[in-house]
Amino acid sequence: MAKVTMVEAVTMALAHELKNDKDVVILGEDVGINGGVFRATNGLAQTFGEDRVIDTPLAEAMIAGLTVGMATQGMKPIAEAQFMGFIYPMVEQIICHAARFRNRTRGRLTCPLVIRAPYGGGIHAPEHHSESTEAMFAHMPGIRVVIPSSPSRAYGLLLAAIRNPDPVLFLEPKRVYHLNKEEVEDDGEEYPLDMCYVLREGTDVTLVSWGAMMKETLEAADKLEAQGVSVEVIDVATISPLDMDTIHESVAKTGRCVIVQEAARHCGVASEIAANLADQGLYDLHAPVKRVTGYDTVMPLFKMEMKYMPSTARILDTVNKVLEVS
Amino acid sequence: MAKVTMVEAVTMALAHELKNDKDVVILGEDVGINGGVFRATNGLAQTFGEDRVIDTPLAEAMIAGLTVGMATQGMKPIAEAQFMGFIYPMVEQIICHAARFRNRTRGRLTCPLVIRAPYGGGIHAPEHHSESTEAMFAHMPGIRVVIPSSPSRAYGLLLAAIRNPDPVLFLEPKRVYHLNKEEVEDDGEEYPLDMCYVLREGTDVTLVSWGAMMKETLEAADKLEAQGVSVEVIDVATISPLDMDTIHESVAKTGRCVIVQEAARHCGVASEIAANLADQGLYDLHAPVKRVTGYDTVMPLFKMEMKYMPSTARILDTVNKVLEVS
Amino acid sequence: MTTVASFDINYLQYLSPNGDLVGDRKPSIASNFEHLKSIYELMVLTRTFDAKAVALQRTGKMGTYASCLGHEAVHIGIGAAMEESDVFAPMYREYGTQFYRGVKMSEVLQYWGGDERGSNFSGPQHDFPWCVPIATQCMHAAGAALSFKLRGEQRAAVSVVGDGGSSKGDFLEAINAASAFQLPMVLMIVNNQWAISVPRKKQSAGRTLAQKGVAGGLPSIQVDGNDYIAVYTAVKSALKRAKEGKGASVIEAITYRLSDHTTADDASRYRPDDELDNAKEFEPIKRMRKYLTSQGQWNEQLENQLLETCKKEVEAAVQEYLNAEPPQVTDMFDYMYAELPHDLEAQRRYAIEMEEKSNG
Amino acid sequence: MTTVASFDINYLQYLSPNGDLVGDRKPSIASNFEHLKSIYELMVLTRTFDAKAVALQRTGKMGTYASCLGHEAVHIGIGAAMEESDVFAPMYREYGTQFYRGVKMSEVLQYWGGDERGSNFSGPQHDFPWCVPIATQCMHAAGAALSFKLRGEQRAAVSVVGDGGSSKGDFLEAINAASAFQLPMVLMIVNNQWAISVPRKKQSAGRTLAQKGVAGGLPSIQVDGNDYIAVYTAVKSALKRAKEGKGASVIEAITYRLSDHTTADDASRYRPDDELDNAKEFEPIKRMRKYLTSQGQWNEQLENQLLETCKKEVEAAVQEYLNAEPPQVTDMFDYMYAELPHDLEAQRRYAIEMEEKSNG
Ligand SMILES: Cc1ncc(C[n+]2csc(CCOP(=O)(O)OP(=O)(O)O)c2C)c(N)n1
Ligand SMILES: Cc1ncc(C[n+]2csc(CCOP(=O)(O)OP(=O)(O)O)c2C)c(N)n1
Ligand SMILES: [Mg+2]
Ligand SMILES: [Mg+2]
Repeated sequence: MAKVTMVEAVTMALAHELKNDKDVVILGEDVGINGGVFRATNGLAQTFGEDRVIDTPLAEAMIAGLTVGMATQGMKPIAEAQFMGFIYPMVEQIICHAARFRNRTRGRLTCPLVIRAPYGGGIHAPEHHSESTEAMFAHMPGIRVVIPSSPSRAYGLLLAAIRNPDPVLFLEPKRVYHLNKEEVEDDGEEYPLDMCYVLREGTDVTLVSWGAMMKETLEAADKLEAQGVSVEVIDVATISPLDMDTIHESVAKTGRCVIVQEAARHCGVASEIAANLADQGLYDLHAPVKRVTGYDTVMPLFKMEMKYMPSTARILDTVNKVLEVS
Repeated sequence: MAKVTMVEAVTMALAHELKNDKDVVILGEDVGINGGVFRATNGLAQTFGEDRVIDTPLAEAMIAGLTVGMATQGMKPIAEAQFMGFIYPMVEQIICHAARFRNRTRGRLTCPLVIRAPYGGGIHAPEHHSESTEAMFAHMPGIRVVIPSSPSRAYGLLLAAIRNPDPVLFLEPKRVYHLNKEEVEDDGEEYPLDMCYVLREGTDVTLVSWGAMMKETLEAADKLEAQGVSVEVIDVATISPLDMDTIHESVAKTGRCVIVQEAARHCGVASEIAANLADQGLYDLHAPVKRVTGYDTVMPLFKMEMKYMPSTARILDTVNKVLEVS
Repeated sequence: MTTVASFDINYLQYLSPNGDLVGDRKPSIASNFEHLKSIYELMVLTRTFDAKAVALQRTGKMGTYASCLGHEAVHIGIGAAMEESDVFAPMYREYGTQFYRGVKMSEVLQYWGGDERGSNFSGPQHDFPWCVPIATQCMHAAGAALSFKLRGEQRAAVSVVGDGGSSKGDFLEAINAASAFQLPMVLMIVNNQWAISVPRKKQSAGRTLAQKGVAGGLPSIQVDGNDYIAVYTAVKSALKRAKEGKGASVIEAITYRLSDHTTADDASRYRPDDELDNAKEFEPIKRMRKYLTSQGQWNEQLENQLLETCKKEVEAAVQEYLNAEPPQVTDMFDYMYAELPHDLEAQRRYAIEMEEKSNG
Repeated sequence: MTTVASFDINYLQYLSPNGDLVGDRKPSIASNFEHLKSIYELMVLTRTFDAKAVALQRTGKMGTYASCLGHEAVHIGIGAAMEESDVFAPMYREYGTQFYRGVKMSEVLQYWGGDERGSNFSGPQHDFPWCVPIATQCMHAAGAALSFKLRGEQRAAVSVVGDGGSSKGDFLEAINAASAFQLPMVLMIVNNQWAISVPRKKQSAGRTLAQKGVAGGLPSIQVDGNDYIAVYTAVKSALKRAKEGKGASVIEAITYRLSDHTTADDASRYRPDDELDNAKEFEPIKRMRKYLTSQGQWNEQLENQLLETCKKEVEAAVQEYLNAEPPQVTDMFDYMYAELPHDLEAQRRYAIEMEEKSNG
C-alpha cells in the first residue's frame, strides 16, 4: 500500500474509474499530456489515451455544456475547472441544466457528471486563484457539493462522486494537496456522500470545518487539548447534502460550537450550520454559536491572504470566548 | 401625487435619474421601444432616446461586461437581466470584476453600476422565470443586494442604488409588481441602502422577510393579530449589507423569530439571519429560530409552484410552533 | 499582403414564394409527392395545433405559449432530414420537428401547462426537452455529438437557436467546439427576424448570421427557411457530412415570426404592421400548397378534408391534456435525485403534511 | 445557390525574419529610424526586465510571473499605435504595451508580488489593470468603446486575448457587440501558439483565428507578430478607422511564447524542443536589430551601452519594488466600497485587534 498525498489520491481515484468504466472521460484545460496544472491528471492521458482524457479549448461554459450534453447521453464525464475562480462561466449550465435534467424530464435524461475544481487560498497564487465560493453551489438544489480534506477521503469521496448517478461538484482544497501522505489502498471502495467525519472526540466544545481549514482547526484542537480542553472535531466533507445529525449529536454533548470556514462569512456554509443549531439544536447550546470565517471582503492578493483566512490564533481566540461562557 | 404600482415606481426612479444625470444609461434585452417585458422601462426610450435606453444583442455575459466597462469609464449604466433566471451568464463579470475593480485598483477604477432583475415565482411563468437565488449574490463581497417590497421602497431604494458609487444588484419581486398602489412622490429622495424596515411593531414574535414574501408574511401577521398575537414584522430590504441591529433589537423584545424566504433553504439569506441570532442574539431567544422557506428542490413548473413557495398557512403553522414554546 | 483564407456564404432556395421551382439543380425530393404531401399535412396540423394552443392560453387553460406560426417549413424540414437515432436539441418552439420525431401534441400542451411530465415525452428518448436559457442547448448538442464521436457511433446532433440566440456565447462557443473536435453536428439558426422586440439588425451588423460559422471554419450557408425543400436538402446534406466524419455545419434559415413572441408578448408595440403583412406573402404553407396544386397533387377537396382531420386530431390532444391526472406534491422531490438525500426527507414529509392539512 | 457574402483573411508582414523589408508597399515608419531605435530600446528593456522578473520569482522575492519573452514586437507595437486617451484592456503579460503607456516596472513587480497597489499604476488612469479571468477584458474594452461612442469622444479601446482566450465566449460576444454597436475598438489576438499546454490547433480547426471576426463582419487580418512594423501599421490603421466611426477590427498577431506559460509552468512536459529552437529564429528583437544594423543605424557599441542602461534601470525598479512599505491589514477593507458598510466595521476592528495581538 502506497503512501500518497491528496492530489495523488485524486489521480488514483480517476485512474481507477477510467479503468473500470469505459463511459468515464475526463475533460478540461491542460488535463491531457500536461496532467493538469496541479498534476491531478498526471499520466492519465498517456495511460488511457487522449480520447479518454481530453484537452479542450479554453472556454469553461463550453466545458460545462459539453459535460452536461455527454452525461445526458450516457457518458460519465469528469470536467475540471482549472481553479474555482474560473468556474463562474459554468454556473448557468450547472444551475440551469446539470442540476435539473433529471427533475425536468421526470427521470428521462440524467446528469451523472462530476466537476472537479481546486479551491481555496494560501498557495501564494495570483488573483482569482484562491476562491472558496462553495456556498453559492451549496445553495443550488440538484447538485451535490463534496470537499475532501485528506488523501483517503479524497479517494473514497471522488470514487463515490464519479459513480453517483447525479451531478457532483468536487472541490479540492489545494493548499493541502501535498500536506500529508496517507496510506490509501486502491481498492475501489467509495465513501458515503452524505456523512460528516468525526475526526476527534471530545466533550467541551465542537469544532466544525471542512477542506483546508481542517488543518488550522486540528492545530487549534491540539493546542486546546494541551490546555486541558476536550475538543470534538468534525470534518463536514459533504457540504450538500449536509449531515446535520452528526453535528447535532456532537453539540448535544458539548453544548458549544465553533464553525471554521475559509470563505467570506455572509451567507456561507457556516451560516447554514449555525442556523440549524439555532433551530433544532437551540436547547443544546450553552454558548453562542461562533463562526470563524474569511472577512466579507475580496480575498486579497497573496501578500495579505493569510491575514484574510482564519488562522489558528483566530480560532483559539474564538473558542476561548465560547468557553468563557458558563 | 400619483398612486403607482411597484413597477411604475421603478420606471419613475429610472426616469428621474435619466433626467438628472447624463451619465446614466439603461441597457438590456427589450428595454428600448418595447419598454421591457414587464414594462419597467416603459416609454423611456421614447422620452430619452435610444442612445440612453439601449436594446442590446441577446447575451447576458456581454451585457454585464459592457456595463462593467462603461462604469469604469465614468458612466452609470443600469443593466437589466430580463429575469433572474438569466442572470447566471453575468456571474463571472459580477463576482470577478464589478465587485472588485475598486479594491483591485486601490480606488483608481470603480464600478458604479446597477443590475436590475425581476425575480421570484408565482406568476405562472415558464421554466427559469421564477428564480430567487439572491443568496448566491449576497455571498459575494463587493456588491450590494437590494430588494424592495413596496412602490415607495422601490422608488427610494432604486434611486439610492443608481447613485451609489459601487455596484448594486437590484432584485424586483415581480409577483408584487402590480399588487398594491401607493402614493409615491417623484421628489428624488433616496432611501438608505443598509437598513431594515419595521413594518409593524409587536411584542410576541418577530417575522422577518423580504421581497414578495412580505405579502404572505403580512397576511400571517394579520391572522395572528386577530388571534391576539402581537407580531413585529421586518422587511429586510437590503440583503447585503444586512442590518442585523434592527433584527436583534426586535428579537431582544419578542424572544421569538421566524424568517420567511421564498428561495431554497440550504445556505439561503434566512440562514445568515438565523446564524447571527445564534451568535449575538442567543440570550434573547425564547424559542428556536425557525425558517419558512422554499424546499431544497428546483422551483417546479407553475402547476406546483405555489406548493413550493411558503404559504401563509406554512408561516402560521411555523409561528404557532414557536409560540407554543413557553 | 497575401490572402491566407477565403470564405463564401451562399444562399439556397428551391421553391419561390409563388410556389415555382427555381434554380438549375432540382433535388429529387421535389418530385417525391407522397413525401411532400405528408409534409404539407404535418405543416397544416402544426399550424392548427398552434392556433389552438394560443386559444388555450387566452382562455386560461394553459400558461404562456411560444407560437411557431410561420416556422413550419424550417421546423419540419429539420425533423424530416434527421434520423431517429440522431439527437435533437431544440429551443422552445420547434414543435414541427418534434411532431415529426414522435412527440405528442398533448405533451407540448402539458409542458406549457406548467407540468414537467410534458418533457418526459414520446419520440426519441435521447432527445433534449425544450430549453429556455437561450443557446445553452447548442452545447448539449455538442456534448452529445462528442459522445457519438468518442463511441464511434454513426449519429449526429442538431441544435437550433434563433437570430437572438446567435449572439450568445454558448452558440459561439459551440461553433468553436464543433470546429476543434470536428463534431458530427448541425448548428441551425432559425432567423425569424425578431428576438422578442429586438430586430435582427440589432444583433449584429454582419451581412448574414450564417457567417458566424466561419469563426470555426465550418461550412456555413443561408437557406430560405420558408422553403421546405431547401431546408430539407441543406440539413440532409449537412447531416450526411457530419456522419461521414467531416465535421459540423452552420445553416441559417431565413423565416419570419408571424405571431407575437409568446402569448405574453404584444408585438404591435414594436413591429410595423406592413412588415408583418409583407412577411405573410412569403410564408411556407401557402407556398407548398401552390407548388403541390400546380403539380396536380393537391386540390380544395383534399384541403378541406385535411383541415377537418387536423381539427379532430388537435381536439383529441387537447382532451388528453385537459384530462391528465394532476401532479402530486411529492413529484417535486422524487425526481431531484436518484436517491432522496436524508435532509430532503423531512422536507418531503412536511410538504405532504401541509398538503393533507390544506385538503382536509 | 447564390453567393451573398464573401470574406478574405490577409496576412501582413514588412520585416522578414532576416531583417529585410519585404512586400511592395513600404510604410513611412520603416524609415523613421529615431522612432525605430527608441522602440528597439524599449524591446530590449522589456526583455531585460522580463529575465529579472523570472529571477525574482525563482529566488522567492516575487510570486508567480507570466513572462513576455518573444512578445516584445506585438506588445510594444500596440502601445506605440495607441494614443494616451485610448483605453487599453490587457490580459496579463503585455508589459511592453504598458511600459510604452507609462506603467512603471516596479508596479508590474508589485502586482506579481501579491500587492494590489501595483494595479493603481502610473500611465493612463483610465487603462484597465491586468485581467486574469480569460477574455473578460474584451467586454470591458467594448464597454469603454461604447462609452466613447455615446459621449461622442474621439477615442478607441484596444483589448488583447491569446490564442486560448479566442475560444472563450467573452471574446466572441465582444466581436458581436463591436459589430452590433459599431464600436470604436480593436480586438487583438496575440497568438503565441500555446495556451499553457494546449497547442493552437486544439483551440479551433479554423485556418486562422482572425476569421473569428468574420462572425460580426469585422475587417479581420493576420499580421506577423514578430514584426514591429507590421503590428504598428495594422493597429494604427485599425485605430484610425475606429476613431473615424467606421467600427471595430480584429487583428491576429502570430508570435511565439519563448518561455514557460508562467513561472509555475514547465513547458518541457508538453512542448517539443525543436519547436522552441525553430521559433527562436523568428523572434522579434534579433530581427529589428538586423534591420537597424543593415540600415547603418545600430552597432555593437550602441548595443552594449543599451544593455548597460537597461540593467541599471531594471535594478532601480527592483529596488523600488523591494523597498515599498508593506501593505496594511486595513487595506483589505478600505477599498471595498466608497463607504464601509456598517457590518464590515466590526470585522475591520477585529482584524486590527488580531493584527496587534500577533505583533505584540
Ligand atoms: C439566457 C436567456 N436570456 C433571455 C431570455 C428571455 N428570452 C426568451 S426568448 C428571447 C428572445 C429569443 O429570440 P430568438 O433567439 O431570435 O428566438 P425566437 O424566440 O425569435 O425564435 C429572450 C430574450 C432567455 N430565455 N434566456
Ligand atoms: C476563465 C479562465 N480560465 C482559465 C484560466 C487559467 N489560465 C490562465 S492563462 C491560461 C492560458 C491562456 O492562453 P492564451 O489565451 O493563449 O494566452 P497566453 O497565456 O498564451 O498568452 C489559462 C487556461 C484563466 N485565467 N481564466
Ligand atoms: Mg428570432
Ligand atoms: Mg497563447
